[in-house]
Amino acid sequence: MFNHLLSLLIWLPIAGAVPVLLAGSSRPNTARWLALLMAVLTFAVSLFLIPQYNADTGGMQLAESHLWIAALNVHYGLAVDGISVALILLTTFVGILVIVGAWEVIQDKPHQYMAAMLVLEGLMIGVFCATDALLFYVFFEAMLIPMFILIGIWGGPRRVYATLKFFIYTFLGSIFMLIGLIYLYLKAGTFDLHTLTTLPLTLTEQSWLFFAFLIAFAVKVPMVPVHTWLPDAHVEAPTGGSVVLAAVMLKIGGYGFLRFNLPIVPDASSHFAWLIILLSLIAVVYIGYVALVQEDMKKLVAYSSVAHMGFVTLGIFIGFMLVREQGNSDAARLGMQGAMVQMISHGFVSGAMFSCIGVMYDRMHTRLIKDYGGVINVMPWFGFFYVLFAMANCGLPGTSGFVGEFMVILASFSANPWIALFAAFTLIIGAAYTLWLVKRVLWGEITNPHVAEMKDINGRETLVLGAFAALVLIIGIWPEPLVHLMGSSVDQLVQLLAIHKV
Amino acid sequence: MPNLNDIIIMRPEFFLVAAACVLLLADAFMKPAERPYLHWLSIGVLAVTIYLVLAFQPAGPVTAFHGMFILDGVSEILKVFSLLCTILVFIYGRPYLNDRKLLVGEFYTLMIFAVIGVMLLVSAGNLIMIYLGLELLTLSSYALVALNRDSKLSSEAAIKYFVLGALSSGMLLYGMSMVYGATGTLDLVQLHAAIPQSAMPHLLVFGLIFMIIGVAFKLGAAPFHMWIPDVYQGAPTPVTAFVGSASKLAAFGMAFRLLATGMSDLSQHWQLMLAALAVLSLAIGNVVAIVQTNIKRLLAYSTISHMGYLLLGLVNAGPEGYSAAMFYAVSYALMSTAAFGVILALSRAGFECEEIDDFKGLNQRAPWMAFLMMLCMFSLAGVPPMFGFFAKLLVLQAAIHAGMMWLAIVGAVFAIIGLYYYLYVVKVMYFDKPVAGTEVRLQTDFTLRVALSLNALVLLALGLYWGPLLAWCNQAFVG
Amino acid sequence: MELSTSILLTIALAPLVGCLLAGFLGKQIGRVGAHSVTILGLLISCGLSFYVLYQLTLGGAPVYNHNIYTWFEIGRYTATVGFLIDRLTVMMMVVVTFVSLLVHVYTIGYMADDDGYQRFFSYISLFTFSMLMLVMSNNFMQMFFGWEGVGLVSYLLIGFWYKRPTATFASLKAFIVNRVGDFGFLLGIGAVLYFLGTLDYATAFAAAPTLIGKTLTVTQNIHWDAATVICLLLFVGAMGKSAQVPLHVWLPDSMEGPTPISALIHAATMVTAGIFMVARMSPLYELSDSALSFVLVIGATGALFTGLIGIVQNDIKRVVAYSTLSQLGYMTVALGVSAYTGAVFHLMTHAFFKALLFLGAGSVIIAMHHEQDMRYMGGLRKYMPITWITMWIGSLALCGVPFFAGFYSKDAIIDAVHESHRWGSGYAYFCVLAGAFVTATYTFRQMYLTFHGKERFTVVSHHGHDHHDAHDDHHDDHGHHEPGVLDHAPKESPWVVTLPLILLAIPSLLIGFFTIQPLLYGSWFGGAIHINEANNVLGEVGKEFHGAALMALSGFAQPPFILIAIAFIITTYIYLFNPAMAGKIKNTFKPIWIILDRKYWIDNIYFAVFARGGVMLGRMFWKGGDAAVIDGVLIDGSASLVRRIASGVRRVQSGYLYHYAFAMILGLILLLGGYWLIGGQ
Amino acid sequence: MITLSHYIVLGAILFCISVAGLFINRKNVIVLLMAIELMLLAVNINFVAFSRFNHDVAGQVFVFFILTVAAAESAIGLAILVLLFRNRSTVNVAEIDSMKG
Repeated sequence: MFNHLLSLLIWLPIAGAVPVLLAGSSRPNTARWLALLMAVLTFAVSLFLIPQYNADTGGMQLAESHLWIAALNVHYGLAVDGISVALILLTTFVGILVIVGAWEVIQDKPHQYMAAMLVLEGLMIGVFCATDALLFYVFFEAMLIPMFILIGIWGGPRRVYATLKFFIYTFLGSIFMLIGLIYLYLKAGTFDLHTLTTLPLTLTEQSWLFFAFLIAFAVKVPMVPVHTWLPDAHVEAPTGGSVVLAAVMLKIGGYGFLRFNLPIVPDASSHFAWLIILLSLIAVVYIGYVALVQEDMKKLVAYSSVAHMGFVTLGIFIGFMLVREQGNSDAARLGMQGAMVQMISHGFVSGAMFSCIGVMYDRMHTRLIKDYGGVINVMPWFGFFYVLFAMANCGLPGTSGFVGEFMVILASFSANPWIALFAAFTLIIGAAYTLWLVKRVLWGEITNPHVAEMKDINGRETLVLGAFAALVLIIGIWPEPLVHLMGSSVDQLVQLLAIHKV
Repeated sequence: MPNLNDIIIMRPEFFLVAAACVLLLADAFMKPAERPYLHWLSIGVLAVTIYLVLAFQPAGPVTAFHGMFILDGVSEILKVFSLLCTILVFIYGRPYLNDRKLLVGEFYTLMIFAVIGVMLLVSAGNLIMIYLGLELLTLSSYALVALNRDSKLSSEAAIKYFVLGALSSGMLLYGMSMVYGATGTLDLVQLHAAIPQSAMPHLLVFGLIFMIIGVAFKLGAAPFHMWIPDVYQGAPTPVTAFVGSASKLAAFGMAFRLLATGMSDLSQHWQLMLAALAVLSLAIGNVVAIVQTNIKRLLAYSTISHMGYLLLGLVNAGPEGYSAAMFYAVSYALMSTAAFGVILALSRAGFECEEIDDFKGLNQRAPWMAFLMMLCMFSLAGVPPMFGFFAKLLVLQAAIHAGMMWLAIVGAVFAIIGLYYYLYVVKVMYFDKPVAGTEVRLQTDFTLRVALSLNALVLLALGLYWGPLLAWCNQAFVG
Repeated sequence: MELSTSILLTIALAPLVGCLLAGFLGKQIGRVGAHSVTILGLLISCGLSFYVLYQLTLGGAPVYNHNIYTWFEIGRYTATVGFLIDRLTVMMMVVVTFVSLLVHVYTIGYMADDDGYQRFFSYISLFTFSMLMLVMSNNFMQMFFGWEGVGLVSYLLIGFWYKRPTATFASLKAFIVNRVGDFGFLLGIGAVLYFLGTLDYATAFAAAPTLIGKTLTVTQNIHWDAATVICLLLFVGAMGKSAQVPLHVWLPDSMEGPTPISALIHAATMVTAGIFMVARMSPLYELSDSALSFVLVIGATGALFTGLIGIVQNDIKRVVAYSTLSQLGYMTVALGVSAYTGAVFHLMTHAFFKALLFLGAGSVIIAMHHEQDMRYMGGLRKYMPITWITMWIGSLALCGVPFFAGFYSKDAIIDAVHESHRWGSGYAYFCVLAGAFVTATYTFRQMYLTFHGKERFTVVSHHGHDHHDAHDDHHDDHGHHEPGVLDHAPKESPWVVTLPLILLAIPSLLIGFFTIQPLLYGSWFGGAIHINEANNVLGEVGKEFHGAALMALSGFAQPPFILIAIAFIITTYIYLFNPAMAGKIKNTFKPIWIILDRKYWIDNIYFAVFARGGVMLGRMFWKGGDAAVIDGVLIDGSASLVRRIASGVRRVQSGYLYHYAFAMILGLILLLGGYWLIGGQ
Repeated sequence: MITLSHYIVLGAILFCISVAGLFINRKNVIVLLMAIELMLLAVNINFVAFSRFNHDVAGQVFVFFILTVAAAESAIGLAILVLLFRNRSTVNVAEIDSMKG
């Protein structure tokens, strides 16, 4: 089992989707339980990664490689390093919660919903495992299909616009990456990522490839100015969709930067690092202001996701300044680690925020802030979780939201105080939009009679929110295990930063 | 002097001709009640032909009748898949034709003669053979398009197809005459040898251009695509399926024979021309498809764009490119057959199911059919892990390898635009509420369902494991 | 002998346990259960704090500095969680736990009839935990944790009565303004890590001398002195937390919270975190005169001008709030002249008497049924003698009347400023002196308005029990029964309220007298606070110090006391003998009065610029940037463009045979033409 | 003396006429059929001429094939034409536009 652990992780949920689908709309509960079973199984299997993966040595482990397409020398190559392991665990964990979260919320064709979720989960795990560029691309693109369905069928009123926008936007990004990959293949004769890492490229080639990759991942992250699909997708997506989207899918963008831009085109990346840093800072400040004035809770959280993901890209790319200009690789590691922790933490925090909004939406069927107010009066326990996650969202120490931002800001100060200055602005603006939201939704007298009828969260919802809360706090209070898990892999990435290809 | 060996080499063709004649006679003497046998009979005949093709495939290329007829990997693959598509068309088409009282013997015989045309065309070794094969295919197609005698559209489609087809074959012939004049031979291999020391290079290119037009017309590449939408829409859907699959394979074979076998030395000329045609086809096909409301028409425009991609492979003008293009042709044939299959499965007496709106809320009514159609759409759109994606991958790679990065980028950009209308179909099926009054009563034909499911699932299966097919295609072009 | 880790952990965690129990099991354990567990937790950590104090001072235990666990470790950068327990820390621990304990007890009475009883206890215990983490930490990261933790609790407690719009607004404001400070603080930590390469205090302070000569490159040709940058950035944090001008605006509004909170968080402990932080960082601050001058000026400004506002306030709590601002100014001034011990000393005394004043005010407010406007009070002394006396003690301590605690700390500061030659000390000296007068003025005014003169309220003794039903929402209705009308006569508060008052009155009276010698002029703090000899103004002051008693006696001749006396005479005359005069003065100095009443319009400006401006900016970005440009033009724009092209191109497909044929001919011409152009030659 | 070029030019002229006939004619489908025949004729002339001047008989063989196919072609063409007329009782090219766009 252990020498095919990754394949198992990928294909278990995908294969599991078949019986779920076969359960059909006639036996919804069978479908639900089957789906839950599959998700839990997958999570259980993914837990084996922790003992199996040796965090001290780092590097790509648990590798599998079979010739897939002999004619093109394409391999079905899988392997994980610390970062992938962390992200996979995040995926499988969130996978369970979204299934539980959708339990009786999704009444229309639950079997298809659950199946789509499972397929999506498998594909996302695949993205995090693939060591062959083409395989990566296949998973990367295939993900869109179930997500497209999820948003389109179970989404809100403008779901069609949103989901088409989502699909085409992302496809647009990745198609150019495909061309870049083909170019690399023709040069290297293989899609194997490690070989591509060692492939010598001129700066011109690197720059073209850099932008080809950049478009693909910038859309996914998303970075300003290609972020506008996210608010729409989030607003229209069903709760589970939003959770997966925010918790895992966005991470794939950041992950792509690590796997493609950094190792394959390091010089171009360092050459254009300023651009990414600039965009990240714009994301923090500009998007912060945009989030401030949102009238739709989901949109607000979506925008805040963009702002938070800004820290991921920032943390990754300040590394170049630190390593190449100051030779301060430790600070680079700090920043990179911060970015990674931020990815994981944002997975939990945004996932939790969307779950909270989902909880309210299921009761009120509106996401407009103005329809709420005084929710705490009727839903004290919910209020507790909501405030907790809100605090995590504005990076309060003791919650996971703090760790990543803290590291990135410290590292970026070493890179350049001005960067840190703008990055740290999130402390203010983030608190402003998050707590203003809390103020308008939780506090105050009940003005809307429907709010008065809201019931406090039930056991299922408590389970979901509680699970999120636990992780948010654990990572916030003791990040070291997570940091250690990813540590050696991050070190190796940082060493890559210093390598010049030209 | 032709000897028995020549006939043995052409075993499948001869068998099929004979079988066609038998069917013709049988049809004449059959009572209407016995018609079903005709169906199974013709399917059986085609199946046997496939067997013959595969079973007696020589190791290397061989020729018969003094190079008139070439038997090699290319012809083998194209024959197998065109025969396969024809079988599928028979299966998909029967209920449809039954409902419309069109299930007559002519359908089968004409189809089979058309296939014979395809088979001759793809292994033609001589301009005459190309012409004859082409005409055998097209003349039967004209008749097939007009099969539905009482339909305005069908006859209009037929006349358009006929006139334009005649025009294009006229141009082809004109080009052939030029080439003949410039080289003094009709045999493709000798032609290839004669081109370098031709006294009249300009005349040669002149002829080349006319021949390219003939090819482009058959492929349906812009600006020689005008017949495609009307014929696709007007023809009875099974015929459309055939025109959209088998005859595209034939068109590729023809292009390969003429351009690669015959005139590869002029590639520096025809590469650019094909590139231009490719760009036009991509643009027109993808853009105009966006505003279509009739799914057959939409698929017609998508065909045009796909032919653009196929040309991306051809412009490479090397074995890699040819095999990419053939891979693309095969994948496209399978995809469109499946897509039309779904349309056929949903249509019934008095209901063509060819408006996109007819698919509204299909997921509620026939989830499985909706799923199959979704597979087709994503495959056509070229979204991994579907078959269509890898076909695109190969042609893009071929274009880039030929140093035409710009062409690949154009292809990519139009792939994005094209994505929209495929997604639109999925959206209609999955996200829209069904329209009252258009309940879908599925065709209950068992074979149809099985075949269709297999056909659509193959798109996924081949997407996950397409190595062997690619190897087969590559191997056809080595040496 | 060594301090034991387990004891320290218990001190820190006991309140947390109480908090969790009261918070999560509030329903189950009920009100009594809630306050019992929390108070028990506080008793434990308070007692143990005193024990640690004993160990460090008399037990001769060495300074404790150990890590509990590693938070993260990346290359040479590590962040840990650990404790640094020296005398500075332990003093803070004692003050925090002691005051907090008393506030817990007091709360039993004050919140007696509030729905959020358990929640409230859970919060204040959580606060105590965070505050302890802040003071006990041995590294910047953990301090930031406590720093923001107390901010969070303050946010929750200011908005405790979440139904009140004013309260929720005040809490939001407090948090965001604090975040502005934390913004600087975090950057300061970044600077520390950048220049000193560590987050650990001991290591950082040891490496501090290496900062000399280092600069931060701001732009190509601007370089800032490293130490100054670090200190200023850190001090921005202090400005936020300790409500220094111009980040002071949140503190007065924080009075929306229940009074015990005002006493505990917004007077005694949290707001002094900034002072503590600067004192803790003294080794760094000593490296930068310019930073200290900045601190000095900021503090002095706050000391005087916020005090002035206090004079015109009518809300009994707001008066105390502004006096807190002014006192924080004093402490900051002390820091500015490197009199860190003076600052900390004043911090301690202030913690006692200010908590006393707040709790007293709270007791008055209970008696007045949550009427806070002094204009409807007066003559309360005969109703509530204990409150009256204890509050007088507190007031005199606040004014700095000799022998009272406040006198020693405040006079020490004033003398220190007098001694100092740092840039800005002249201005500061003026401010602190004038401040003494101002302090006395608003304090006496408050006392007179509240306890003396004739009663300005009427007692309507019918419907005696309505207010009990009204209690549930009495917090958000100042207007339900019109001001100055009480259901029944005010009466002294229960013992749970008065006991803390008494327990606080004692130190307010005595602590200064007994501790000034060791704390200020002895070297009690030892290595905890580092002062360059050149800056040691307190040392200079200490030369004239010959015992607390003498200092007090000589204090009667000092300018501060004279000012206090003048203020006393004036206020006594006005508010006891000629009440009408107050109005007259107000009218004669109308413009000044308006300026003060409007608080220099700072709040309005902030609100207009940052709140409104921010929202406007956001709308602009959203509608203009995202909606209009990116989506409108780029995304949907290009989509509709394609669509338009498509509907144009499809017309070419006219349906006419001859057009189709013509298209083919065009294609032919295109190919031929292309050949002649490109391939022809 | 008649040279090859004369034949080519003649063929070209015939070809152009037929092509013109195809897309200038707005009236009758029959005319289209004639034009097509004309085009084939042009091709035939080319083939015969070339085969004569290349001293190669294959071209003339091709001509025979073309002639036969042309016969079949026009047969089918006329059949379709009849069908068309039966369905829409007109053979006017300008009215055959029910499918467009």
